[in-house]
Order: sequence, then C-alpha cells, then structure tokens
Amino acid sequence: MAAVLQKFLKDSGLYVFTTRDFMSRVRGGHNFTLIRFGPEPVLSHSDIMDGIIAFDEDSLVLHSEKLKKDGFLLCDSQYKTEDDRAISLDMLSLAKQIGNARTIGSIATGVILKLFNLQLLNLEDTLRKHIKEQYLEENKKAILTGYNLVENRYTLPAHEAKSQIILSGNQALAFGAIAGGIRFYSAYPMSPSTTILEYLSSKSVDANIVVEQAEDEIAAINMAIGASFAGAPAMTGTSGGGFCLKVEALGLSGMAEIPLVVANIQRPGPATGLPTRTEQSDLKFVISASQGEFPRMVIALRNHSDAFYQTARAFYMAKKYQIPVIILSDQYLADSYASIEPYDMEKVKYIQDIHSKVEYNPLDGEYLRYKITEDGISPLLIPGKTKNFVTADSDEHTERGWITESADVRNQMMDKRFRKLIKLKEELQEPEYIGEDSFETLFLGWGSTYGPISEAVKCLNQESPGTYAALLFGDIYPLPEKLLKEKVSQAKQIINIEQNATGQLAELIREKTSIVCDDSLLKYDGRQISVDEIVSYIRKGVRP
Amino acid sequence: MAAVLQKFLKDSGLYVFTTRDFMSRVRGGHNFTLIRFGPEPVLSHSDIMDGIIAFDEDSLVLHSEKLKKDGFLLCDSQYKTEDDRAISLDMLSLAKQIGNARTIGSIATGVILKLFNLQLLNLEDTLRKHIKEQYLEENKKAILTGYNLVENRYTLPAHEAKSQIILSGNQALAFGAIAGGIRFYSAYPMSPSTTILEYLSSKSVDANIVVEQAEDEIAAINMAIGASFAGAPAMTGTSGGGFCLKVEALGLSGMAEIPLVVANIQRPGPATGLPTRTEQSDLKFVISASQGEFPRMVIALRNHSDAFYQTARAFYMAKKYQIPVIILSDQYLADSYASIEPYDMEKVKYIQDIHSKVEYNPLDGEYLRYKITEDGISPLLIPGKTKNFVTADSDEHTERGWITESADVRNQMMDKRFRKLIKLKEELQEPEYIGEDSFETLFLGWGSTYGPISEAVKCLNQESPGTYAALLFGDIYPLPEKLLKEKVSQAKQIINIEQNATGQLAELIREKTSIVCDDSLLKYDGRQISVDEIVSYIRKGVRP
Amino acid sequence: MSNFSTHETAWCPGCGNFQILDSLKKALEELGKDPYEVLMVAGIGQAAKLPQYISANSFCGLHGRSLPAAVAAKMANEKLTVIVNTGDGDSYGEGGNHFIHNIRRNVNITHFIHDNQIYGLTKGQASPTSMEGMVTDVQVNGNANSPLNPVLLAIACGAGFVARSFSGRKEHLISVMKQAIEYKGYAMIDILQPCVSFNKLNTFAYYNQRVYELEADYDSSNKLSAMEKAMEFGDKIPIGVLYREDKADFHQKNPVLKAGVPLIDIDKSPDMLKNIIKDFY
Amino acid sequence: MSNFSTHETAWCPGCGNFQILDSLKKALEELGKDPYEVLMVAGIGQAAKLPQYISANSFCGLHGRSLPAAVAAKMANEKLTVIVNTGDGDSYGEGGNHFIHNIRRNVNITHFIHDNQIYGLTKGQASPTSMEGMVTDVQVNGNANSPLNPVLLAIACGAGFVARSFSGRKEHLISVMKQAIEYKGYAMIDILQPCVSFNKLNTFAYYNQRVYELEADYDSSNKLSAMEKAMEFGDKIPIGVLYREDKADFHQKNPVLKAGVPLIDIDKSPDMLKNIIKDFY
Ligand SMILES: Cc1ncc(C[n+]2csc(CCOP(=O)(O)OP(=O)(O)O)c2C)c(N)n1
Ligand SMILES: Cc1ncc(C[n+]2csc(CCOP(=O)(O)OP(=O)(O)O)c2C)c(N)n1
Ligand code: SF4
Ligand code: SF4
Ligand SMILES: [Mg+2]
Ligand SMILES: [Mg+2]
Repeated sequence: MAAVLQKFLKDSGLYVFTTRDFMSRVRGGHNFTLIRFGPEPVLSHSDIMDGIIAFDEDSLVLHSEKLKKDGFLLCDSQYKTEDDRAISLDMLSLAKQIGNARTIGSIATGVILKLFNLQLLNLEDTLRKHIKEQYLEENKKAILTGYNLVENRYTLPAHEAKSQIILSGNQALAFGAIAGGIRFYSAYPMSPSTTILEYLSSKSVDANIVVEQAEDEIAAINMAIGASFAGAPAMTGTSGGGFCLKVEALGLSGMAEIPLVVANIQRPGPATGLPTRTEQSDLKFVISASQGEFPRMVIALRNHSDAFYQTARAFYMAKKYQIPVIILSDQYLADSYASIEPYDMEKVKYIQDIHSKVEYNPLDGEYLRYKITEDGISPLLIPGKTKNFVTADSDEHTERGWITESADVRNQMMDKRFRKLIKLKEELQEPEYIGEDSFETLFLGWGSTYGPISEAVKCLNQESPGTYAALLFGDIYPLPEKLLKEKVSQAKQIINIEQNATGQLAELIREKTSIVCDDSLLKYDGRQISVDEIVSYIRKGVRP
Repeated sequence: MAAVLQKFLKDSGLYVFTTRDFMSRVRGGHNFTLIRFGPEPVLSHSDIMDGIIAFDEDSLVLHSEKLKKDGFLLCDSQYKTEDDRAISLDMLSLAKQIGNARTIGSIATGVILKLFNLQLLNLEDTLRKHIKEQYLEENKKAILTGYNLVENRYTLPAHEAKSQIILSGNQALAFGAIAGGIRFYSAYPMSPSTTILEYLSSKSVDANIVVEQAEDEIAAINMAIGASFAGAPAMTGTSGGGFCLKVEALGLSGMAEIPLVVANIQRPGPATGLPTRTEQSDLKFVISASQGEFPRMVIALRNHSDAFYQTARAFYMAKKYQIPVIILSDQYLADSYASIEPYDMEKVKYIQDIHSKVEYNPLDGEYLRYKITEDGISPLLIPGKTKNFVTADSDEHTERGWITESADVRNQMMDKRFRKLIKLKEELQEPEYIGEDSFETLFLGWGSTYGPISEAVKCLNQESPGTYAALLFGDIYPLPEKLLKEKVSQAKQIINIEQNATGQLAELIREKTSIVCDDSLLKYDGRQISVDEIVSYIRKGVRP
Repeated sequence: MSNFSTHETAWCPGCGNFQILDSLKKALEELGKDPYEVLMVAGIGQAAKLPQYISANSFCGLHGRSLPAAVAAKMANEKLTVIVNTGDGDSYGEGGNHFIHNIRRNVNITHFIHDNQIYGLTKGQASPTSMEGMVTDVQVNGNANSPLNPVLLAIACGAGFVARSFSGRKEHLISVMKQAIEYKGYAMIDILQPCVSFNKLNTFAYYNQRVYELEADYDSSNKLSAMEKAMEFGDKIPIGVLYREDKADFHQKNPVLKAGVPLIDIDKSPDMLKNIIKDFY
Repeated sequence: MSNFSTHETAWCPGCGNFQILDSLKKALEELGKDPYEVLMVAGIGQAAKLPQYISANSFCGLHGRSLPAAVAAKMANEKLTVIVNTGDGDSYGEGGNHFIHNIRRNVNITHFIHDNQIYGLTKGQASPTSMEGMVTDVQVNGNANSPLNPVLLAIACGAGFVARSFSGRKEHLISVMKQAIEYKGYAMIDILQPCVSFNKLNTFAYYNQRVYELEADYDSSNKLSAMEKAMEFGDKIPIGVLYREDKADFHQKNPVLKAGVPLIDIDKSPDMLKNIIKDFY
C-alpha cells in the first residue's frame, strides 16, 4: 500500500520520503514503512510520527511512544486499545465485503487521503501502476470506501510538487547507470543490492543491456570486466559480503586499466551482520581493497538525486581514466523512496562523448595499449573494431601489454597509472556545504546521512542562527580537500556524524589532512540516524 | 648449490644471508642467488658484490657493474670475458669427467670455499642434507676437485657462529606456527607462500598437523575457521591475490570470534603483478579488509627471528582475544635464508597455556558463548567437549549465539567486540629502536626492510655519529604509538622508508597520530631496497 | 518432546523446510545421537536457518561456504557428527566449487540440500536448479540457463552416497537421512522442498505427483545405471539412494588421522620442537 | 610464417604446450580466421601464457577466472571468436564454479584445458585431475583426493560439446579444435599435456601408450554412452568428441542479443531516457 499512497501524495503536490524497515525473513516478523510528506522537500525520515496505521497488534504498541500527542492511530476495530489517539474502524469486515481481506490496505489509504483532505487524482492510473489488473476493481472500491469512511481532519498549506518524480535510491542508481551508457550488468543477488538487478532486468530490452545473474560475485565482476574490455560499459553491484569476493578482480581492473563501475550497497557487517538494515562501514574497506596499489575513485551517494547523476558520472570517470569507480550507497538510501525534481537529461549528455571518443584510432605506427603518456591515460581501443591487437594482462606489462619483469618498466607503469590521479583530482566535486557564511560547529558527513544532517543543520539554526553548518561528502576518494580546509579553518568545533562505529570519514580526513574532529556522533545499530537524534544530541548531549 | 654453500659457510662460523631472484617461469630466464657472509651478523643483502659466480654468459655481463674493483668473477673457461677480475676455470669439462655436467655447481662451491680459506667441515653430512643419495658421491668429488683447483685468496677474521641455525623466512614462519600450537593448515598454492604449505606438509606427521591443499583460497580460510571452531589452532596462508578471496571469511572470524591466523606473504600487485618478486603494499588492504568493523591484529615480520616468534605469538593473540591475526611477510623475507641464534623454546611456552585454558567449563548456569563481559572476551568452549552447545553465527547474534535483529543487542555486541582492543593494546610490542640516545633523522619502516634500514643506520652513523636512528615496526595494527611519539618529538627529520608506492606506514601513522613524515624513500620495482641504496639516498639524494 | 527441539522458526507457513527439520530431528533420535556431539553447519539462506531451530552445536557461516567449514571441523574432531543443511543456491551456486571438490575429499559428513529450485531468502531469483523458462523478477524473460542436475553431478564427481528425497515424504526422508548419516564418507541428499512464497512452478503438488520411490530391486552400486536414473527428472522423479559405494574416507587416508584419535586430542611430543629445530643446524 | 605467430615462449623444452600452441595456430588458419577478430582469453598458469605467444587480441585475467571474462566479452561482441586456453588447476580448481555454470550458460566460446594433471607454474602440486597417490612436495604422503573426471563432469552438467585430445596427436588435436571452434555454444576440449618438469607419472609416453581415437561408428549423440566412454581413463584413454548436442546458445535465447546485432553496435534510441523516466512520474 505504501507505493500507492506515496504516489497519491506526490500527485497531490506533496513531497514524500518513504523508508522501509524489514526483518531478514520472507514472511512474518515486524516490518513497517515510514512515510513522511509535506509541502516542503523532505530529505529523510523522522522518528516522530503524526500518525500510525497499524495492521497488527504489535504495531499498535511498538511505535506509540513516538506518536505525537495530537497524532492519530488508525487501526481495525478488532484490536483493542486504550489510546485515545486511536481511530478504530471496521476496515477488515469492509474489506471482506468487498471480497478480499487484503484490500484493507487500500481502505486505509483512502482513509488517510481523506484525513488530509487530498483528492483522488488519477485514481485508475495510479492503481494500474502498482496493482495487477485482476485486483484493480476491488482496490478501487476499497479506496473509495475508505475515503468515504472518515471526515477531513488536517489542512495542508498549498503545495506545488506535482511534476516531481518518485523513485527509490536503487532505482535512481540503476537509471543513472542507464544514463551513463551501461550495456552490461552482472550481479549475484544480495540485499540490499538485488533491486538494482531487478530494475535493470526489467529495462534490459528497452535500454539494450545484457543483464546476467552470475553464479557468484567473483563471476559477476570478472564478467563485467570482460564485457567492458570488449567495449560494453559495465557495472556490477552487490553489498559488502559480495564486495569481498570482488576484491581481487577490482585489482585486475586497476592493473589492466579496464573501466569498471562497482556499486556497493552497504549493510551492517561484519559478515552476514544485519542483512536488511543500514550502515556506512565499508568506506575504508573499499578505499584499500585489493593487494598492491592502483588509482581508483569512490563516490558516496547522498540522496536520490546523487544516485542518478553520480552513477551516470561514475561511468564517465571510469572510462575517461580507465579505472574502477566504486559507488557507495546503503540500505537506507537504496530502499527509501523520495519525490524529487525530474532529472535533467542535458546534464548527462557529456557522457556520450567519452564513449564515442574511445574508439579513435591510434596515432600512426604501432598501437601501444599501455603507452606511457603524460597524463597517464593510454589509448583504449576495442578488440575486433580495429586492425590492432588489444591486450590486457593482470601481470605487470609493457606498453604493448605483454608480461614483463623489468624493474624499469614496472616503475614507469606504476607511475603512469598513478599520474591519472593528477587530472582526476582536478575534477573532483567538493562536498556540499550546508549552512550560512558564518557558523561555529561544523558537521562532517558522507553518503546517505546527507538528509538527516542537512535537515538537522536547518533545524538547529532556527533556534541558534548561524551556529551550525555541514560539509557532506559525495566524492570521497580521492578526498576533495579544498573546501574542507577552508571551512575547518573557520570552525570552532568539528563533529563527524557517521553511521559506523569507528568514524571512518574522520580517519580518512586525518590521514590526508591531519584535521582531527573534536567529537563524533556514531550510530551502528542498523537504523539510520534521524534529524531528531542529531538535534537532541546537540541540544541535550543524548546519544541515540 | 646455494643451499650447500651457505651451510658450509655457516658451519665455518660465518653469518650468512642468501636471497634469490627468480623469474616467474619454471625454466630459463635469468635467475640468480646472492650470498652475503661475514664474521658479523648479516641482516640483508647488498648490491655491491665481492664475487660473482657466473654459469651463463648473461651473468657475466648483467652484474659486473656491481662487482667491486677488487672482486672476482668466477666462470667457466668456455665464456670469453675481457674482465681482468675473471677467474676462468675449466669447470665444465672437469664436471663432465666426474660424470655429470651438473656437478659444476659443486666444483664452484669447492673453489669458493678455498678462495676464502674455509674448511670442508661435515662434508658428507652437509651434502646428504641437500643432495639425493644417488648424486652424493659425484658431488663430493666435485667439491674436492674445486677445492684443489685454486689457491686461497682472502683471509677472514676469526668468527664464532657455528651454533647458529640457518633457515628461510617461510620456514621460520611455519616453524613458528608449530611452536604456536598449530594443528590445522589449509592453503591454495601461491608464490611466495607455497613453501609454508610444503614445509608444514613435510612436518604434518611429526607435529600432528592436518595440512590440506584447498580447492581455492575461499575454501582454505573457511576450512581453517571450521577447524578452529572445532578446537584445532588453525592458520591459512597465501599472497595478496589469495588474500582477496579470504576477505569475506576474515569478517566471519571477526564476527563469530573464532581465533584465526592468516599469513599474507606479499608480492608486488596489483593483480598478478610480479609474482616472484617483493613488495610491502598490502598493509592498508589487510587493515581494513572485509565489510563492517571488527577488531583484528596485524603483525609484520621483520626478520627470521620475528618470523618464528611472532608467528607463534600470533596463535596466542588469536586465541586469547578470539580474533583474526594477520601476519604480513613478503617474498624477500620468505625466500631469503639467514643464519641466526637458535630459537629459545622457553620463550614460546606461554602459548600452551592459552590453548589449555580454553577448555575450561563455564560458570554455573547457562553457557553464553558470546557473554557480554567487561574485557570483551567471552568463554570459548569446544563443541563436543562439553555438555553445552557451542554456537557460531555470521549474523549479528545474542549472547547465546542466535541470530538477532535487536538494536540494543547489536550495540552491546559491537561494543563488546571492540572492548577487546583495550587489553590487546596494552600488550602491543613497541617498534624496535635502532640508534643511539641522540639522533637527528629518524627512519620509519616496517617488516622486512628491517635488515636494510638497520644496517643503513649503523653505516651512516659511522660517518656521522649520533645522527641517524630508526623505528622499525613489527606489531603494526593496532599501531603502537608510545615509542613513536617519544622519538618523533626528538627528531629533526622523519623519513619513511617503504617498499611500496604510496607510503602506507606513513599514512597509517598520520591517521592515528597526525605525525607527518618529512620525506619518503619508496621503492616498488619488485626488488628489495638495499643498505647501499638507503645510504646513497641519504648521502647523495639519489633515489634507487 | 524431542531432545533436539528448540524455539520458533522464521519460515513461512507451509514451507517444506518444516518437514525437513522434523525429519532430521527424528532421524537423529532414531540413531540415538547425543545432541552434544552433533554439529549442525549451514551457510546463509532460508534452509540455512535450520541449525537455529535444533538443539545441537551449530555453525552458521557464510553463504556458500558451509562445506569447507564442515569438513574441517570433522577433521579437527571426528567424534562430532557433522551435518550440513543448506539451500540449493548456497550449495550449488555460490558454493559450487566446494561441492565438487569436497566430494573428491570424501570427508565423513552429511550434506542435506533443501532444493526448492529458487533463492528463497533473497526473494525469488533463479537458482542453479531452477527450471529453464522460469520467470522471476530478475529472470524477467524466463530463466535461460539449463538447470543443474545435482545428483548426476555428484555421481559424476565420484560421490559415494548420492540420494534424492522429498520433504513431503517424511518416512522416506527419515530413512534416507539415517542411511546418509551412517554412511562413512561424504553423503548428500538433494531434498525437493516446496517454497510456497516464491516457487510457483515446483509446488508441493508438482513434486508429490511426480516422485516415486526407487524399485526394491534397484541396484545402487552400478554407476552407469545410477547416472541414467539420476537423469530422470521430469514427469517422474525417482527418490531414494541413487548411488552408493563404500570406499576409504579422508580420515582413513590421512597419515595424522588414520589412527583414529581425534586431531584435537592427539598428544604432541614434548620434544617435538627440539627435534624439528635440528633440521636447521 | 603463420598469421598468428609471435615472440619467444617461456615454457620448458619438451613441454606439451608447444604442440597445443602450434595446433591452435593451425586450426585458426585452416578455419580462415582473421586474427583481429580472435580474442584469446586465459587465467594464470603455464598454459595461460599461451595468449602471449599468438598474434591476436588477448585478455590474461586472474587465476581461475577466465571463463566469466570470456563469456562476457562474447556477449558484448559476438563477432569475436573467443577462445580460452588455460590449465587444469585454473579451470577445474580455482575456476571450478565458473566451469559448471558456464556450461549451463552455453555461450558460444571455446575452452581448451591444458590438462597436465599438475599445477605447473607453482612448481608441482596436485591439481584436481592429479592421480590419487601422486607424491609432490605438498602431497608428501600421496594425493588423497580422487581425481576429477572433467569430461564426465562436463557431460553431466549438460555441455553440448565435450572432447578430449592429446598434445602429442597434433592432427587429431587440430581437427577437434576446429570442430570445437565451429560449434555454436560452449565447447570444451580437455587436452592431455605432458609436463616434463613436474609430472613424472603422466608423461608423454604414458599418454601416448594409452590414447586411442574414438571408433568411427562411435555415437557422440547418446549421453549415457558418452558418459560411459568418458569414464574410460586408465589403460586406455579414448580421444575425440565424446558428446555433441546441438541446442540454442546464450545469444539465441537472450532478448537483447537474439536479433544478431553485437551488443556494442546496437543503436540506443535517443528517446530512451525520456521514455524510462516516465515510469517515475
Ligand atoms: C556472499 C553473499 N552473497 C549473497 C548473499 C545473499 N544471499 C543470502 S541467501 C541467498 C540465496 C538463498 O538461496 P538458497 O541457498 O537456495 O536458500 P533458500 O533461501 O532458498 O533456502 C543469497 C543469494 C550473501 N548472504 N552472501
Ligand atoms: C588467486 C590466485 N591463487 C593462486 C595463484 C597461484 N597460481 C598461479 S598458476 C597456479 C596453478 C597453475 O596450474 P594450472 O592451472 O594447472 O596451470 P599450469 O601451470 O599447470 O599450466 C596457481 C595456483 C594465483 N595466481 N592467484
Ligand atoms: S520463502 Fe520459501 S523457502 Fe523460505 S521459508 Fe518461505 S516458503 Fe520456505
Ligand atoms: S612446468 Fe610443465 S607445464 Fe610448465 S612449461 Fe614446464 S613442462 Fe610445461
Ligand atoms: Mg533455495
Ligand atoms: Mg596444470
């Protein structure tokens, strides 16, 4: 029902942000969805609720503490509750009357829409998008039933977000890959990355992508490398445990300079950990994964907009520098839905350039796949598309790509590969700065804590204007240092806020810049930090 | 022939250090062995040679630049050379007369021994150790032939190292594992780690070890974990590429708190790299390998003494803290032979303690495998050896070891695991300090550059007394900071000397302490840095 | 109540895993196993949750990696009865390499594969045994790969005990489980298991209509005819011990273990280190 | 001089790899292949050095991981003739999982396994095909594992083209290679290859005495009899195409590729992004 509800909300011109909390099992267990909406853009979830829709007894109890005093608790009249915020309705029996007990969700949807006085815009279209044809009629009935069951209660201010799109972080990532020119995707199922595989499969024909479920993660990445070598922009996706198995081939991409995008959708580790929950604890891992040394780039996705643009850009960077580019997302972003500005396709057009440029013919004379060049970038041809032999070798190799043991060639090749970073560093994107010109406390964060932290800055500054600011990293490795140093020199206090136990961003920053954070707000229980938690830590020193 | 020659040298009371330089192929290519010996302990190879024994034309030419002006160049008279340092002898025809052209090596051995005026001590025993019975007689003849072919040339001062042992770094590591109580070793062949597998196989019956060649590295580490869980102290060994495949299970060891020793014998990467050569470029990789966060320990082996004691200690630390302990060695140390003080078995006796302690019966009441304790260490029983159920789970788990999704339990377990580091840090071994009380320039190094760097300090201080010192790390993660901070506060200049391209130790030190090195001497061509190279960099600024 | 009973499960109502769990408890009891000497090993997946629901020692390792851990535990302590329960994806997909090579290693453990022909825990993608053409959220155009035949594969790799059973035939399953556990060497049972949530092709009814027990006069010692039988997987699906051959297991061939003392109990000679160091003088 | 010739090799004199290299060059020439459309793929090992000695495009990836790279390259550009040459350790040991699953995937590539029944490059440890009892520096008490029978395994996994040959029978090898390359789908040849440096059991003479060509009337379309033949590996070793079955390959079943346009050449519709984004409104 969340999918249908969020669509109605969006179509009514509201901004929506939906997160899911589910257990690592197929049925049963306590699972719930949080929908936050309003007339202003919503960047994250909130712990404080205006309303609860409870479909079982547990939900009545488990969350009521977080329900606002004047909130509502919608539930079926079969459940007994003392809570005076409850709206008990005979939803189940009405659903049964309609002919399918499961339409209770649609009845509740109707109720909510009415409570907030929203219109049933595009009723049929919306249902058709999310509900199978055969269940359409009964769900339509159910929504109308719910809608007529209650009176309007809240009035929302005017709002204008009808032309937004709504999608999940993983859908945005996958769509970004399509915009980045992907032609090949291989993966082994693993939460929370599997929905990328599903989405790209569903678009394989429309977007001309070969999507292959591999026998294991090692196969997945080696396939992506093989496809990329043969000219198909390629990505492989997984979560931390699967990333482990890709580590060796990551080095192959680095050594043979084969463009590659690897998406790691983080979840709490170590090992199997908490498979359906969220964490940001793979940063240092992916930065130094694989033996030996080679240039790579790591981009952390901060939100649903990044997920699209930065994934597309990852393909560009991978191809331009002939390196592996790692995309770090996490379960929170991957599985949450947000309504945002439609993507601007003009902004990703430059990516086509790099794909076409690749096929240029080398200068006269011998083709040197690994030519020692000033910027470290060597001519990349596609095998079979030229009267030159294209080579790749996981051993150290000569300019032609043949195995060598020469100390001189080794030095030249190492230096050549690392020279690529000079140019790359020039086009790094600085972290996003949230705040006014002047501030005292600087928060440092990365990835999906973007939403909670930036909302927290705004919220805290409402009470104490000009006191808080944040730098939120997207490009994270190599670390962009310019803005960081500038803002740090201004800060009275620096606090890193991270969804891990060791403060990995803070460690990385210290390693590169000697900047030391004064305090850390770390969370690693598998649940995303909320704006409320940040605010109450700052105001009251209460750690979540 | 190197094995025989080094044994004679040692038995004559000389200190010996032998390194091999071979190409990644089975036959052919240019391969050579460097033997350095003298009346004082020898800690590393040297680039400057007193003599060359050339068995082919290449060797005559390739190394002559590095031969001292008054050195000798022993070769067969079939090769023509203008070099007036040459000692041309009819070795090949003499070998053929003896009946086997291959005995030319033994003839040369005889020649060398005579040149240095050494006696043929334990001639038969020595040969028997290294040469198959059927070839014994002819090699004995050959040595004597060589010995009688030349006159004595050099006189060495008196020396007293007869009671030394001589062994390779990998043998020392494997022997250390035996001293550490190993009962299970599993590995997949990979240079330069394979000789550990070979050595332990050869001792499996004597030392009661199950040694199993696995189908791949993933199997190898999961086997080691399974064996350790069932009560057999276990190790798995590999090089960087194989380590990649073990990364996921490293996290399993961390999560399920199963003691484990992993040996990574480094070689130059990325990917297949330079398979038979040396590098120290996996430090940062192994420190952050695997998703999520968990305590681990990394010990770098500095020399043949460390290789034994620290490997034994690794078993102790792994069991005591129920963590994975990673041993970092490299091809240089693994394949080089050194004569050293015999190991003191008393020094490793404490390890037995910890193995026996493990089997204690838990306090009254329920057995909680993952009991929340103050020091983070929970009672470890062996399944089948107690009337308690022993559990292990790669998911986050309760004290009993059952899967959980509770946020509270998650926090408690993460904190419990990390608390182990408090006690562990107290028993870290500080880096070895080389130098006088006062100095100006401090070298920082780790692992097998121990030999070259410490010799360089001595050599440089001979000219400029009290100017140079070094801190050489063995325990490297968690980083022991005490002595480092102390010495750094005294230093005018800090230079990290590492066998990699990015200065990984320097990065780690900066991350943990904000200490920044003033200069770096980095080498990554696959050849070990020599004392000569360090000295000439310091004296003349020439980078190797 | 069974010796081997424990807490509530997280499986879907109607899942075939319940019968497998019941049968296993029954088999262990009938064999008179002491729960403290049983080690249940699993990877990750729905099937792999089984060790959490049975009172015994348990090792729930990594997805696909149960076999290496299991055989090594057995090498360390042969007194443990080591039983692996895990899924088809885990055993034949991620863990395929361990499957074929542990057959060759022939360690005395038992391997029960809950073969629901689907990835259950990750919500329904094709597994190595999924039928060609099966449509899922990933195989949107139908699974293009031909399914693996795990029993045929096991026989071809030289396994000494290869069986198939069905969660819906508990008596049969219990009997084959007992034989497998008692077999000295690596023994595997591919257990057909309906997944009510994700596999709408290979349902209880599907299996129930098709399975039949091997004829009484079936000769399980003939490898070639066993392979022929193993290939029968369509309108009729034979269940039972398809192939059985007695041969030396890992322990019998290992110089350290063949004496029969568990590895962890062998006393090391106090002079061992002193003797070994002599080599280096 | 051959179109496919290149520089000096690093193999030991007398190694069977030389004949395999020669035969392959011959086969490619006889098939009239354009070297610029040939992609040689390998893992790591002695056999895996072959792409370095032949003029063609080449991809020398990771040990054990040649097949995934090879099939994906073919998926990206079906105009490439993709040939994998790599060792028994690489293909059946480290790469065992890719072997069994790429058979199921049935991409139109050719896989030549230089089966010297040993790990050559790492200096002589037992490989998956090493004989039981073989003594090496690691298997000091003799190899305890029973050897894998790769051709039997391939047939059991459903491979459509399964052959064995011997480096010492060049004419035979060339002929089988040509058939394998022309076969539409995954085709494998297990090529017996003496390793003069490390395998003292399975020498040239050993193979030479034992191999015999399949009878002219041998029926390679019968799976059961093919498996029976495949099991013959002792005093007599049959060489030739043991099993052959024509069936749809990966490309024919893939909705994106079945039209026959190489993936990298398909024009993407300029409105594609605009069409897709509509879903999200
Ligand atoms: C390395 C790794 N890759 C992927 C996963 C995700 N994963 C968990 S269970 C599973 C498949 C489960 O299928 P199966 O083994 O058939 O068991 P079932 O759930 O069907 O019983 C996968 C892919 C994981 N946990 N670890
Ligand atoms: C991940 C990894 N593990 C191990 C190795 C070491 N290694 C290189 S080649 C090889 C085995 C070679 O045997 P095979 O594949 O039979 O080829 P051959 O040399 O016999 O032709 C091994 C184990 C490696 N390069 N990478
Ligand atoms: S998803 Fe399938 S296998 Fe898993 S518990 Fe439910 S029915 Fe059983
Ligand atoms: S080691 Fe063996 S396989 Fe390798 S080149 Fe030499 S003979 Fe050939
Ligand atoms: Mg399954
Ligand atoms: Mg081989």
